[in-house]
Amino acid sequence: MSEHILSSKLYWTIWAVLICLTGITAWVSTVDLGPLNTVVALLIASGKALLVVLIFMHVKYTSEKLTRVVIISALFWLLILLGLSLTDYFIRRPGLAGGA
Amino acid sequence: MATAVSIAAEREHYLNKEYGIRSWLLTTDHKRIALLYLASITFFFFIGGFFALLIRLELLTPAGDLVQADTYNKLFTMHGVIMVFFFLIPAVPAVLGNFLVPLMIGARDLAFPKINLLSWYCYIAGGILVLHAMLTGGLDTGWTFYTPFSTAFSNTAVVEAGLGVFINGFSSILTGLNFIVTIHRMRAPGLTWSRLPLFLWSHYATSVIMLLGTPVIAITLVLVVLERAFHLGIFDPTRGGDPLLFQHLFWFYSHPAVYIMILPSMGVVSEIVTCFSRKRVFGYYFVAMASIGIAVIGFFVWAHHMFVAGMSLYAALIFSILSYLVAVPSAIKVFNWTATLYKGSVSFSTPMLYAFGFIGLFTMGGLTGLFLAALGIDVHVTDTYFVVAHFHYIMVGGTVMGYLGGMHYWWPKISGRLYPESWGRLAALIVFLGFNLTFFPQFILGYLGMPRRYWQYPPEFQVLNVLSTAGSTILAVGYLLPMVYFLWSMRYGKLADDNPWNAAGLEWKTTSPPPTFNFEETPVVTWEAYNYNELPALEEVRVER
Amino acid sequence: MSDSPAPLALEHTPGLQHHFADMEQQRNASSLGMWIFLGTEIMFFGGMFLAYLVYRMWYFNEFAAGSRTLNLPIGAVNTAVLICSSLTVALSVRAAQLGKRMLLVTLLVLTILFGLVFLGVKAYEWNEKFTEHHVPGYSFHFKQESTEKPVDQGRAQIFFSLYFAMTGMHALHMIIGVGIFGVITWMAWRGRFTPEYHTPVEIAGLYWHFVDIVWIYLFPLLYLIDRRPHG
Amino acid sequence: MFDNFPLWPVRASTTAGSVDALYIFLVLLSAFMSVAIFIMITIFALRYRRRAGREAEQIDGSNVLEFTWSIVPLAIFMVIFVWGARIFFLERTPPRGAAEIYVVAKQWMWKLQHEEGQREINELHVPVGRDVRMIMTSQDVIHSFYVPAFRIKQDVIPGRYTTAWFRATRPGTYHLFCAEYCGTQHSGMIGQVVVMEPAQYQAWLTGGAASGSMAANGQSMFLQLGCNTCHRFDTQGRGPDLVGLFGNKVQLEDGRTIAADENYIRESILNPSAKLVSGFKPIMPVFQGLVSEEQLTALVAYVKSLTPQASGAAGSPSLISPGKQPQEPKE
Ligand code: HEA
Ligand code: HEA
Ligand code: HEC
Ligand code: CUA
Ligand SMILES: [Cu+2]
Repeated sequence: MSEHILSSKLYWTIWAVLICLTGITAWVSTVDLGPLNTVVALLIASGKALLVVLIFMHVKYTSEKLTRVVIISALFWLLILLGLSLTDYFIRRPGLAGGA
Repeated sequence: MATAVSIAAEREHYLNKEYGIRSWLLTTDHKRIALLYLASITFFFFIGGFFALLIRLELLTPAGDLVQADTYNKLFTMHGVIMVFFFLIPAVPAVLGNFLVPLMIGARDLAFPKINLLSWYCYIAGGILVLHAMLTGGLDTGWTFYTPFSTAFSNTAVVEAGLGVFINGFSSILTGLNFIVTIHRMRAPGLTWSRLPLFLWSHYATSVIMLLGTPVIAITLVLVVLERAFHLGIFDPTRGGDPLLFQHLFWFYSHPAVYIMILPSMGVVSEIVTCFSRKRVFGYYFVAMASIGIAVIGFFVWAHHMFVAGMSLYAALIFSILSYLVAVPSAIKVFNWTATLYKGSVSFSTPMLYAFGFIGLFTMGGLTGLFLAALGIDVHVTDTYFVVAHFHYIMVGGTVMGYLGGMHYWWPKISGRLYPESWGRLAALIVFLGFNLTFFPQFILGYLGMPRRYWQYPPEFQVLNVLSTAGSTILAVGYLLPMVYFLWSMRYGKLADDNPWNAAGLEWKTTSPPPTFNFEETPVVTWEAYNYNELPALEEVRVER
Repeated sequence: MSDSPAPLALEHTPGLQHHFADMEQQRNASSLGMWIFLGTEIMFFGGMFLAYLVYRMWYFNEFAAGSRTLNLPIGAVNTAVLICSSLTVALSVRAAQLGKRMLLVTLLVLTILFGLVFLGVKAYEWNEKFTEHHVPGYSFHFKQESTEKPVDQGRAQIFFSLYFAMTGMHALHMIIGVGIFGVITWMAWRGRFTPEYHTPVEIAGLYWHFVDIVWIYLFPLLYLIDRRPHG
Repeated sequence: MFDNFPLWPVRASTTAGSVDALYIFLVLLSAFMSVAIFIMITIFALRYRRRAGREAEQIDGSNVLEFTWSIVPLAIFMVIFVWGARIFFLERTPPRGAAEIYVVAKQWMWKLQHEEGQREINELHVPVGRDVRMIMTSQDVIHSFYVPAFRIKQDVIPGRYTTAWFRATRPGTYHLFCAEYCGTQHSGMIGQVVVMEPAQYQAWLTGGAASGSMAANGQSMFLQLGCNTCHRFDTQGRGPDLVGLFGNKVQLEDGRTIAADENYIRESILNPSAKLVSGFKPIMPVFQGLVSEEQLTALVAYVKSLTPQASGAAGSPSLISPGKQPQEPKE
């Protein structure tokens, strides 16, 4: 088996970071950053998700390219769904002109 | 040859290994599961077809006289739901794909045999729910389930039917999952990606769509069901919801779903065309990549079903231009099939007749898709019989033709018997003629302005409707024939050789029917796909059998 | 070692199914299968994310007001609980790799416990919604916070609809996850996993982490829409 | 020529011709392409049919050919796209000064109202040669307004207005269909459009029993619902002055500016707090559920008619507050 066994210290460290980030995101939401609040919240969430994927789910250590391909294409498709729908929604708002 | 065949008949294979209900209902053999699917989709096809005949009968006269308005609405809804979700989407992948994917890559089974069986049970569970919904109250939303009609106005069994389709969705997802993993992980030694039969490429592409599209329709139907039950308001304009959001979500799946329906059939046609012109396919790489291209670009075009739905103008422009992009890979395929015939050694066997039918009718259906993607024209013809004709040309003229062609082509492998060739050709001809008579008039009807889903219509449309109805009865005969002679041949048909067409491909390298684990020993591939230069046409095939 | 398998010899490898050539092929197939499944899960939640995005853009006011009624400390604590469960899952995979059976079982049991705690807290929150009439349906009523712009009932209801749909789907995944881990724990208890064969622990773990990630996004998207001080 | 066996419906609007032109082009193109492909297949299949002693010649493919038959179709497709998009633009951009018809669809009938006040059900009378714009909404489910002779179709959606326009070119009676499936009597939700010579149309207008123009109806609604208690025609009201609102930009409280179109006015009445006008408090009551779609269209018509200078027949000059000088319309 070409398996990578990680030290439990690493897992605990990641855990600590994740907990801290949770605290930070909860706290930062109460600070007025204008439109940046949403951006920060999403960045933190993505950071946390990335840590989970890379370390807990071992993607960083797997030799398998396919796993990454799968993840990236799923995200790409999510982007298609959201992005192309927004070509409609950005312009068409309730009570706004645009749509016929 | 006769002796070899009779020995084969006594040999143990997947069909005669075990008998009894349990050995079928609990089987994990992909070949048996394929046959379970075959039986069930055939059942649903005839139900859906029966509804189609009733629709056509009602439309024989302008007045709504045969059935009630509500009944008519239920008829076309159930026709659409059954034909799309319970026949066409599983048709080629779940029957031929299930049977052939492991055989073609030299594996002993799909990667997850139990999941494969589970997928059939999802299909059956969904089917039972939908049939039950049909018998108790029916469903009258159209196969598109548009809100707010489906969520707030229809008083039919929307919840049950929605759940049925939802559960059935998992059968698609599980099949797709199995195919992708199998194709990635279980190819025989030497079977590189560039040696993969095009059938597998198209199933790979199909699986991608099944995996990434189906979950979206699943959650959408869940939301519809919840909306109906708890008045969530997500799709309800009286509460600030946007009915168009439903349409976006629905078509995000349902447009790519049309490629779930066509791609596998395209794979079948690639196999047939090469085999019966004894030639390597023209432009292998391009045909393979066209499948992938269709699968990917197919996700970019969904809102072309919503040009007049009240979308923003810019979205309409974007989706129109993207719709044209997806037509390019389809064009590539049509041209390559045609070019494959060039300097081939073409035989007019039944599967090849179906393949010809496919190419011709798909081309016409596809070209009329170009009309629909043109914004200015779609405004006039959307929701008319022009659209109905467009999709029947592709789905019935294309996919069903391809499916029937594939059934004939692989029937000897599946059953170990030959079907009667001249009956086969006759049926193919009847289907082709009946089909055109049924659906060509609908193009004209549509442009003249006859809206779809109409139970009664102004009298000036009658002539064309009568033609269409007449055609549909011919079509019915054409579909009943193969069913009859396939059943007949299971008992009385001539025993088939391992490779009756002398075709390329690993599935022909094992016995007919194959043993439970497909191959006595794992094959090692040392040749390119479609190495027809090494496989001269059989004498028997050349002459009428 | 992937060439021609000899059917008979294989029956002695525990956990190897007949149609795979060897353990490695089987393991790769399972983990690829799980990853692909998670890909479809992304799209499954994606449909709801689209609805969320659209309405949050259109009805920001109502979404912000609705979000403020959610219990932030409880949400944060629950996020932490899930993160802890992810840790125990990650450690349990490690325990399986090292073949430490008792440690593995303990960690798996802990995971299940964390999962149940999460679900319990969720149930508590939902119950709160019931008493506050924040559950979509006939008795829905959203009380106005005095300082703000008036809130449209229908639009507020859309927020709570999405809240319930998203957390509900997530909870459903958690319940399924707890079920799966129950089976895995039992198998571990019976000593079915070895350093050579523990694929089920691994792929169940992938699923669990994924469910965790969904929550990592749901937390800010639902609870933290607009918590800024208001004047 | 095609009277007995027509291939397209009568052309009775200015856009019909351009739609048909593209259609005919596409029919010819498709016929050419499919015939070309069928002929190739037939020739190849017959010429190279299986015969004893002849082997197939293996050909791998040709990149030149592949690129040709990708790029040439793509180029043709782009032509079709641009052509179709141009027609679409035409169909979607109503000319200025069009007569307005308010359409309310419901299961299963069309209720139409002219600016002058005439109400019709399942029948629409319009004059030849005049631009007509329809402002449509639905009371229940989605319907679709379809007149094949005009080649126009537009879904009619509950909860907001969609619009479509045409200019009839030929007197006659044409089908009006509901093209979006809407339940039991979907196929019964049909009617007719009667296109008349202008003179005849005038006669029809005056002949009908109009209960006051839409704007006038709207005005009485306006008084009845007490809108005028806040919206006064000076700057003293608690609500903004509505004169000259329609077609102009509105500055919102949250900083956005928005074009005041029918949908905006609609939302402002049903759901005033959704878009607060800058400088005003959210005190306007919610009229959602208190006014029917028809009353709403009347209110909208009235608010639209409040131009500094009354515009055509729809105007309601009596309400223009004294002291406001009529100005040149900006549009
Ligand atoms: C298997 C099913 C299938 C397939 C493959 C397609 C393929 C295509 N479809 Fe179709 N379609 C449906 C099934 C399908 N469709 C269904 C079911 C509906 C209606 C749903 C409902 O409302 O109920 C529908 C509706 C539909 C609409 C919406 C109509 C409306 O409701 O207003 C549109 C609009 O753009 C469209 C376009 C296309 C296009 C551009 C393609 C393209 O992919 C076609 C590409 C193929 C070709 C173009 C032919 C081959 C090409 C050549 C030979 C090249 C040479 C040509 C030239 C150089 C010109 N389809
Ligand atoms: C895969 C898809 C598929 C297939 C194969 C078919 C096949 C056929 N379809 Fe269908 N059709 C759809 C998909 C399909 N259709 C969809 C998605 C819609 C839209 C629904 C909607 O608007 O919501 C539609 C709508 C539709 C309409 C429009 C209804 C309307 O808008 O009012 C019509 C009308 O002619 C029609 C006709 C036919 C005909 C004549 C066939 C023929 O090809 C069928 C031929 C088959 C048979 C005739 C079976 C033979 C069987 C027997 C003779 C035995 C008798 C039966 C028993 C003993 C049980 N279909
Ligand atoms: C209690 C006072 C009040 C009443 C009654 C009232 N409004 Fe208003 N209206 C307001 C205020 C204040 C605003 C500006 C704030 C806002 O946008 O909500 C407004 C805004 C509007 C706007 C948007 C104006 C703009 O400049 O963008 C329209 C249109 C409107 N009202 C129409 C009506 C109609 C029609 C009625 C009657 C059916 C009505 N109003 C009744 C107070 C009122
Ligand atoms: Cu109204 Cu169809
Ligand atoms: Cu489509």
